[in-house]
Amino acid sequence: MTPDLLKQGAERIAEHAKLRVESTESGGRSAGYGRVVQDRNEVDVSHGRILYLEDVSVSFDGFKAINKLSLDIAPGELRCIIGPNGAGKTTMMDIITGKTRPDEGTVYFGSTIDLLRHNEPEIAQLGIGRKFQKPTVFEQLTVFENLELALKTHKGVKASMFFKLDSVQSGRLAEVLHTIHLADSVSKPAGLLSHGQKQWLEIGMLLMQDPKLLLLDEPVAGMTDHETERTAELFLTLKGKHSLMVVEHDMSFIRTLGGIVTVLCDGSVLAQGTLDQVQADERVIEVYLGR
Amino acid sequence: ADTIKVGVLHSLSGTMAISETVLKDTVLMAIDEINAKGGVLGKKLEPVVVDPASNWPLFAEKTKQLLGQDKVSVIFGCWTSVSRKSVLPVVEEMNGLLFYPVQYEGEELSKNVFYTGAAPNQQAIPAVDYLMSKDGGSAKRWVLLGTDYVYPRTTNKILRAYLKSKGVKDSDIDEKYTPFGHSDYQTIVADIKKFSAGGKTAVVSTINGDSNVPFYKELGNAGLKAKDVPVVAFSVGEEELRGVDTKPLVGHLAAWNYFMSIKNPANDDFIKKWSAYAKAKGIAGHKDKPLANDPMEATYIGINMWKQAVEKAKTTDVDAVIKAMAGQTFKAPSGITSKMDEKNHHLHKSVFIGEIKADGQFNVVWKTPGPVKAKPWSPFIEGNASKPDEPVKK
Amino acid sequence: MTRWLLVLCLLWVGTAQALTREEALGIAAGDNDARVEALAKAVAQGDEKTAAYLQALADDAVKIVGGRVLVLQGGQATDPVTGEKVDLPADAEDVMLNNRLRGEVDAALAALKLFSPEVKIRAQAALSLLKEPDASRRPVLDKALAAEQDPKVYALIKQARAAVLLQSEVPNDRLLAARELAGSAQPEVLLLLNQQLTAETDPAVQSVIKASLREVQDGLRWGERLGQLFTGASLGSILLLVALGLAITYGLMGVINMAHGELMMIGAYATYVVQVAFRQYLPGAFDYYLLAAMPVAFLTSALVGAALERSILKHLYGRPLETLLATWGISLVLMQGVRSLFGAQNVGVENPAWMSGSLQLLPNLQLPWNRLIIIAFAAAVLVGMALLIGKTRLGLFVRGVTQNRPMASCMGVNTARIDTYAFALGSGIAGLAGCALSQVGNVGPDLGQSYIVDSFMVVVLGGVGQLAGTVYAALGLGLVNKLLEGWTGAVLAKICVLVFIIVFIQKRPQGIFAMKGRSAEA
Amino acid sequence: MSPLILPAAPALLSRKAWTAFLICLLVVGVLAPVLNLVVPAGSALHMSDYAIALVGKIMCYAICALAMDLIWGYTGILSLGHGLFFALGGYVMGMYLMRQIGQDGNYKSDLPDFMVFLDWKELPWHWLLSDSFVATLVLVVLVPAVIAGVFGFFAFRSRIKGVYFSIITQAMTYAALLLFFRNETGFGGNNGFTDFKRILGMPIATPGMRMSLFVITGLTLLGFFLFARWLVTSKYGRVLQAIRDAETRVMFSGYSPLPYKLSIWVISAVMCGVAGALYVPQVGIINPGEMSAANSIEIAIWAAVGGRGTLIGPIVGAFLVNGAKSWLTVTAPEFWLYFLGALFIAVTLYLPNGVVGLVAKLKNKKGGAA
Amino acid sequence: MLEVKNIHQYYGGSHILRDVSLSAAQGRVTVLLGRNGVGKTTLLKSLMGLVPIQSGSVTLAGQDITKAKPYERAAAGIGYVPQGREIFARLTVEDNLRMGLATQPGGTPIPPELFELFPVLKQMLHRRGGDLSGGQQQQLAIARALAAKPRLLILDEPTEGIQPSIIKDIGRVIRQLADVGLQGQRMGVLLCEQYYDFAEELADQYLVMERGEVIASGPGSEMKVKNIQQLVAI
Ligand SMILES: Nc1ncnc2c1ncn2[C@@H]1O[C@H](COP(=O)(O)OP(=O)(O)OP(=O)(O)O)[C@@H](O)[C@H]1O
Ligand SMILES: Nc1ncnc2c1ncn2[C@@H]1O[C@H](COP(=O)(O)OP(=O)(O)OP(=O)(O)O)[C@@H](O)[C@H]1O
Ligand SMILES: NC(N)=O
Ligand SMILES: [Mg+2]
Ligand SMILES: [Mg+2]
Repeated sequence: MTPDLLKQGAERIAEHAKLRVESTESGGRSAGYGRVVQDRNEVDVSHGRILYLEDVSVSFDGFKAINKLSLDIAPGELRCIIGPNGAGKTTMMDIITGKTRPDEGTVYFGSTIDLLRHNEPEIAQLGIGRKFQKPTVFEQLTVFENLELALKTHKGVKASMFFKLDSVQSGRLAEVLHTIHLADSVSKPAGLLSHGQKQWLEIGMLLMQDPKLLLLDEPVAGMTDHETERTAELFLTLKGKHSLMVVEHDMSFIRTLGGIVTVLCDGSVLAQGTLDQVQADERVIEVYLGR
Repeated sequence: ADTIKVGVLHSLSGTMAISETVLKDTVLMAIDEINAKGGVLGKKLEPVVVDPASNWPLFAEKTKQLLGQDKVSVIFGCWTSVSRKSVLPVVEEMNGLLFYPVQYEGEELSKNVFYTGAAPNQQAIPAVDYLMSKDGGSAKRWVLLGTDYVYPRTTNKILRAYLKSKGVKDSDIDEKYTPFGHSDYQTIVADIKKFSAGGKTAVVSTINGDSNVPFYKELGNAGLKAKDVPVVAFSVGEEELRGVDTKPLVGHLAAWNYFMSIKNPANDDFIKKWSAYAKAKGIAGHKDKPLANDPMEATYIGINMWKQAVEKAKTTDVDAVIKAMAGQTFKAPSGITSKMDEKNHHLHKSVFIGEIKADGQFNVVWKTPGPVKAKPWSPFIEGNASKPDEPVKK
Repeated sequence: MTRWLLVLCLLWVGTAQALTREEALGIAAGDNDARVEALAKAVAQGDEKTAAYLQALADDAVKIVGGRVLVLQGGQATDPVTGEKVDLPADAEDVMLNNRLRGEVDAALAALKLFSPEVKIRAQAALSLLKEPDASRRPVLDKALAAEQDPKVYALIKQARAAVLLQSEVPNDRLLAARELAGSAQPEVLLLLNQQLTAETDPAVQSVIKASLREVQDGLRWGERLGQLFTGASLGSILLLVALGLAITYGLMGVINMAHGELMMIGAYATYVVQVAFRQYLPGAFDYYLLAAMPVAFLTSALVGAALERSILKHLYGRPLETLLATWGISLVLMQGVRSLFGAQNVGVENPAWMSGSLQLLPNLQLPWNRLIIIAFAAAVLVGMALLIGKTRLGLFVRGVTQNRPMASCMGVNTARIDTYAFALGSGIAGLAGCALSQVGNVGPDLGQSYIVDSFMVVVLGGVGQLAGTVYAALGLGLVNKLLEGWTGAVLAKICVLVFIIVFIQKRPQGIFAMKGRSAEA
Repeated sequence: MSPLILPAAPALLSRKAWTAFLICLLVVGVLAPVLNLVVPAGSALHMSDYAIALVGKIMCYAICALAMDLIWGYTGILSLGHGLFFALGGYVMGMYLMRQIGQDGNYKSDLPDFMVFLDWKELPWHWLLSDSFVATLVLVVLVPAVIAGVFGFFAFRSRIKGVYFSIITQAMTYAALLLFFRNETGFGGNNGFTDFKRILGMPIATPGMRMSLFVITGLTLLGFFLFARWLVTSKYGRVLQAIRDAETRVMFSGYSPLPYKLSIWVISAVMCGVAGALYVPQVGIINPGEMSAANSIEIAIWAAVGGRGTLIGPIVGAFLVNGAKSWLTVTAPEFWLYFLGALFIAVTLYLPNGVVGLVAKLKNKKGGAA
Repeated sequence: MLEVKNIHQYYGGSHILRDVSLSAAQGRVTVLLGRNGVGKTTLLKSLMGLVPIQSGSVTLAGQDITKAKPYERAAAGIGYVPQGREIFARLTVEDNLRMGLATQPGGTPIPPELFELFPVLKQMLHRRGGDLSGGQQQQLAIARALAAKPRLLILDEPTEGIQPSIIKDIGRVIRQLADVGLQGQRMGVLLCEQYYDFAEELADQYLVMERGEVIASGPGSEMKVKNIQQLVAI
């Protein structure tokens, strides 16, 4: 991370702190569990960053899984993250989505939302969607119901009780079903899908959720090369409207996606640049690509 | 019909089965005996046994069934007060007849119930009197220890009032309760020891059957000897001691209206019959070591008196039998001629104090000069003085 | 032997007079007051025959028939006065002592034992006399004091004498006695001082008594505190024992084992059966029945557990909630089965002699042997189980199989067999717990029901699958429960403990030893 | 893109189910009263008072089982403390009924007997509203709701799950049991409340009143059934199932599980409370025994026997288990536990989806063969 | 070595494997290809005995194991790396590896070669399996299967989630296991793989599945020629 980036970051944080104190009723105290901060539709990206991590560290029983990690992502960017097994990629996503609390550091969504002050559902509602490394879907529900639940809409109790799918929404649902090739399995319980199908379903759920930022942890693991290509196409169409952060070990997939590649190692950024640049980096070859 | 149906309403499963099962067998034995002698009014008695499973609402339901469907002429049943309270409205509404064989807290009198167990003045108060006497150890301080439910609470309330009337100060009374099924009496016994340093102490235990074994085992282990701190219990009889090594407990006391060890022809006969019956029916436990206890005796008296009353009334009609019950007498195994009070539906009973012997039986060390009339409405409870000593019409 | 010693020391007393028939009868029958008086008279000039007779009374070995008392010894009746052997008539009745008389007889015997050549017996005698002061024994005590060589016993006799003097007519005697008693560490002295305090009229004596009371109480404080800790540890050890088996069947295997309590009950009944068998066939070795009962209890419960696993539970792995339903059914059946076999009432299990009584550490700190042994036993079972599960291959397989049955099978583990072993082990440990419980509580069909809730609370509070957590939870709950009980009474203490569990789980939603990190979710 | 037929939103009840529902309604509302009150006692068709009382009681249990199914079957949260809510509803109603006794108690006092006996001179504060029937109705809902709400809020906020939750619910009801046992708590101790005389000023032990209570209970059960059906067919119901299957995923989909769990938990508790309130006047007693751990476990067992995750299942389960219990405790008083135990074992082994699951399976087979 | 003849398998009502036959020889790498959901995992699971087959037979080195339990197959010398890793999450890495030794006599040490292959496992020996990262878990799953030195190694998408350098190592190891084996005993390898280039490079023999059927098979050298990649891609 370059010094000027660091400086920029520091300034931004100071600004946020000020803004936040003014903008929330509680004066910036924890919003607690349950209620979502109002500005959910207005992620402030005026500073050119939709996601911003600085000096984040976390350790498990003394093992530093993330070590002073700093990273940011621009709105509409498709960022690829690679790095050796155990580099901390999944852990980083855990931190962004509120699953793991970092020991130190700052994590911002846009320039106003401090993600560390929110819990998982709030973060999801703010517009961050995530696909897990191990596909997680609602096994007892049908494919259709899985998608319906993910649909972007009010997610309160009352809203759910009286929810009715409108025609726009069903159109969207049908569209996604096609995109993920599960139109034949609408009424199949998701638990009966094969591994690859579950991967697709989870991606479909993300699409339904229509997040501003998508975190995708090894989305093409277990997919055929052909499907991998289709996934890449899909991501490329999403790029621009959405920001994406993709973790993968499949280099050809990364190549198809293009964009900047960040290499994580031992919990911090080892290298960053185009795929060709990082592939040429001796250190990256040493710890990750192999000879 | 050519039989007279008799309902037996004792828990055969659940927590109370420990105590109640044997009462069911007692009723069945008595029925066998009566039938062998030709039955009642020329008809055989036919027992209808149900299992209310230690579940209080189920007691009410089964009562409805016994009275409504099976049309039994009389019910022998219940042990805990709450089960009786549950059954009471039903027998009253359906004008049934219930014989209740267990010592209880009083404060109740129903036209449809005959109480063949002791009221507090037939058990608790004489016991305390004895402990205050020189032979009982001249106790000055009192630990009232019980399981946390209505019978102990009520009994202790009465006792507290009684002790106060005898000049015992509140600071010399320690009331302690343990939850149902409590099984760790270390702290309690240690506290009793400590309390007893303040003056000659006696313990009055209304601990519910189940907790008694752990209590007595702890007492034995802690070396709390009867001659130092005697414990008198109202719910510990021969059956409860079956589960305990009584050697360290020799000298602790119980107050009842019957002990198995009482020597008299009626009792010898009763025990002989019971032993034979238990052996013949293979009643688990009793076939190897037959034991009799106070509620069994009360059950036995109850069914025999009912039989006499039916014969006197020449019908099983409830109202007629109730009338005929007044003043019934029966030569009870306890050695006296037990009489059903003319009015208050309770038996006149002798009170015995027994000390535990090494063999698990009781050595009677004191008894009332004669039968004591029950006072279901304890005079030690405010407002009871004006209560009529008979069931009031509702 | 003791009798022989008694005779010796009585000879030493010298002024003995023979027991007469009237005296013997007077002690044995009649009005209690008269019997006490007769006893006092007989002891005042007792000879060896008096002592032997009193001993027989204390042992409940005296019969009365037709105005004549007989001592029954090993089936043979003898006349205590003449010593001649007689046939016991059939209508002979037991001579009964009530508490009061038993106290008197014991005290009388103690007075006679003050002159035993054995230091220990003398010390004991002095102690029992301390508890039952009686003015009539002052001369005996004086005499014993004059003759006593052992300083410890001397001090005790002096205190016993002081206890007598405490009731003296002379205020100065009382004052000195009260002072003397301040040095005692016996809790019984408190009773004496308190009694005298209420009766005392002399203000000077009163203040000395109060001071002595305080001193004695201070001396006893430590014993009280330790006693409280001990009760907590003891309850903890019982909770641990009842939870350990469940820590396997539920904690590791995931079977919500509602029949756990019944497996304990089976262990307890197995103990009972062994006890009965010993009484019947090996009465000489009765004291060792428990040693035989332990393996029997373990095996019986383990076999029942294995049978249940083979027939029912093996079909339910991966469906934990169904195991709740099935084991509930099993528990109903087992309970009723025991009712049918042994009857609904409790059965009696006796402590062997070595588990009765207690270890006297301080005058007011007695640790009952059965509880001490159970603590040690719980520790032993714990260590054994920890080694088995943590260090052996079988333990590894058990842990592996219970986590991922199909994969363990793919690794080459015969999962069905391991499951059976594991369930049998858990059940067997439940049986051991039942064996231990039989020494402190009821043995009846409901035995299990009263522990099932507690055992689940312990396992869950500790953290499911965490043996160390189970240990902490058991000891913690035991101590908390007992500390609270001293303060709030048993009922509120229990309520508080339950509320404490609820609150504690809020802080640690996965128990004390929560597994952290990703592996917890897997 | 080819047009895709999306599954239609599930109907509240299918046509067939509506028919069945209406039949049940008729049975409860018309047939039973006629058979009990109009058909003479001697007739073979006569429905005895005992049967009415029994079915009335079991319908209360069925409401509990239904409530248990919502929280356990659909949301995956096993409560071992539902007996408490049942008892709370029962106690609220019991307090009202105690007050209705008026001066007809043993001590002829204004106060309930047990208070006179404890030397209490006036009603304790928590009895203040017990004179009003309307307040009682409100409290029957409110008391379980508030207790469940507070307990659930903290537990769910701390993300207590699985057995940890089950165990603390058990601790909760056990603690309440001990508390209610105490005379000082002011609820009649172990004896609880009994010997009721009147409700709304009318005598309680008349055939008419019994029948009214029966009909009200039946209607409540059917009403709750429809309500539950509406809940589980809505998206709300699917979120609950999603929480059961993968709570993390639910959170990452933007749903906060807390209000969902809390709402269904409270709804379930209230249903139990209402069941308790209907139960007490019918069986004539409420005491702390209802809060024992075993009672709560039994509720779960009814649901499991009938079939979790279906709504008809728990109702069938409650009828089956309790019917069997009532029947066997009379016909085989010494052996009924063997039968009941065997029933539970057999259901788990052979009917993993409960009795209703079996019916569905048989139907499938038939359908498959045809 | 492994002979599979005409097996059929159903999940509930749906026919998943239709008349599948294949053979895997000692010293050879047999690669199984096919799109998502065609039944590859199901096939491997039924070879392992994890799902029952309706009909057909499975023999290992002449021994009929059609009805054998999974642990009997493991004892007969099959090692299995399942899809989705399936490590023992709450056992330490060391205990996971020792589970892999279940078929060996007690006291058999963990082969040190495993740590040369996957150095990270040595580092994390006392960490719980479930705490490892996805790729680390995959490495553990492979090491665990190798611990008992099986005769036949079945791998279900072993490269999933593994970093490129280690994929290369795994490729080398698989080759070596087939060619030389551990301690001289050459292994048969049945590899199911989506990563086509990896599969092609290793294949001595290949099979392609489609809707539960084997639609193509042949020696690995022909894969390019027959444009198998296209076949999988449709
Ligand atoms: N709860 C935990 N306890 C101990 N170590 C942990 C824990 N969670 C993660 N780790 C360690 O932190 C490191 C980072 O893990 P992470 O899953 O983030 O890696 P990754 O970059 O996603 O790897 P992969 O590419 O294999 O998925 C790993 O070494 C892992 O073992
Ligand atoms: N337990 C099950 N019950 C019913 N159907 C199942 C089950 N498991 C898998 N299936 C179905 O069987 C088919 C084959 O699944 P399988 O997992 O074998 O596919 P696969 O070829 O391994 O796919 P992938 O490459 O995605 O791993 C899929 O259509 C899947 O939906
Ligand atoms: N009546 C009794 N002992 O509960
Ligand atoms: Mg990862
Ligand atoms: Mg697969």
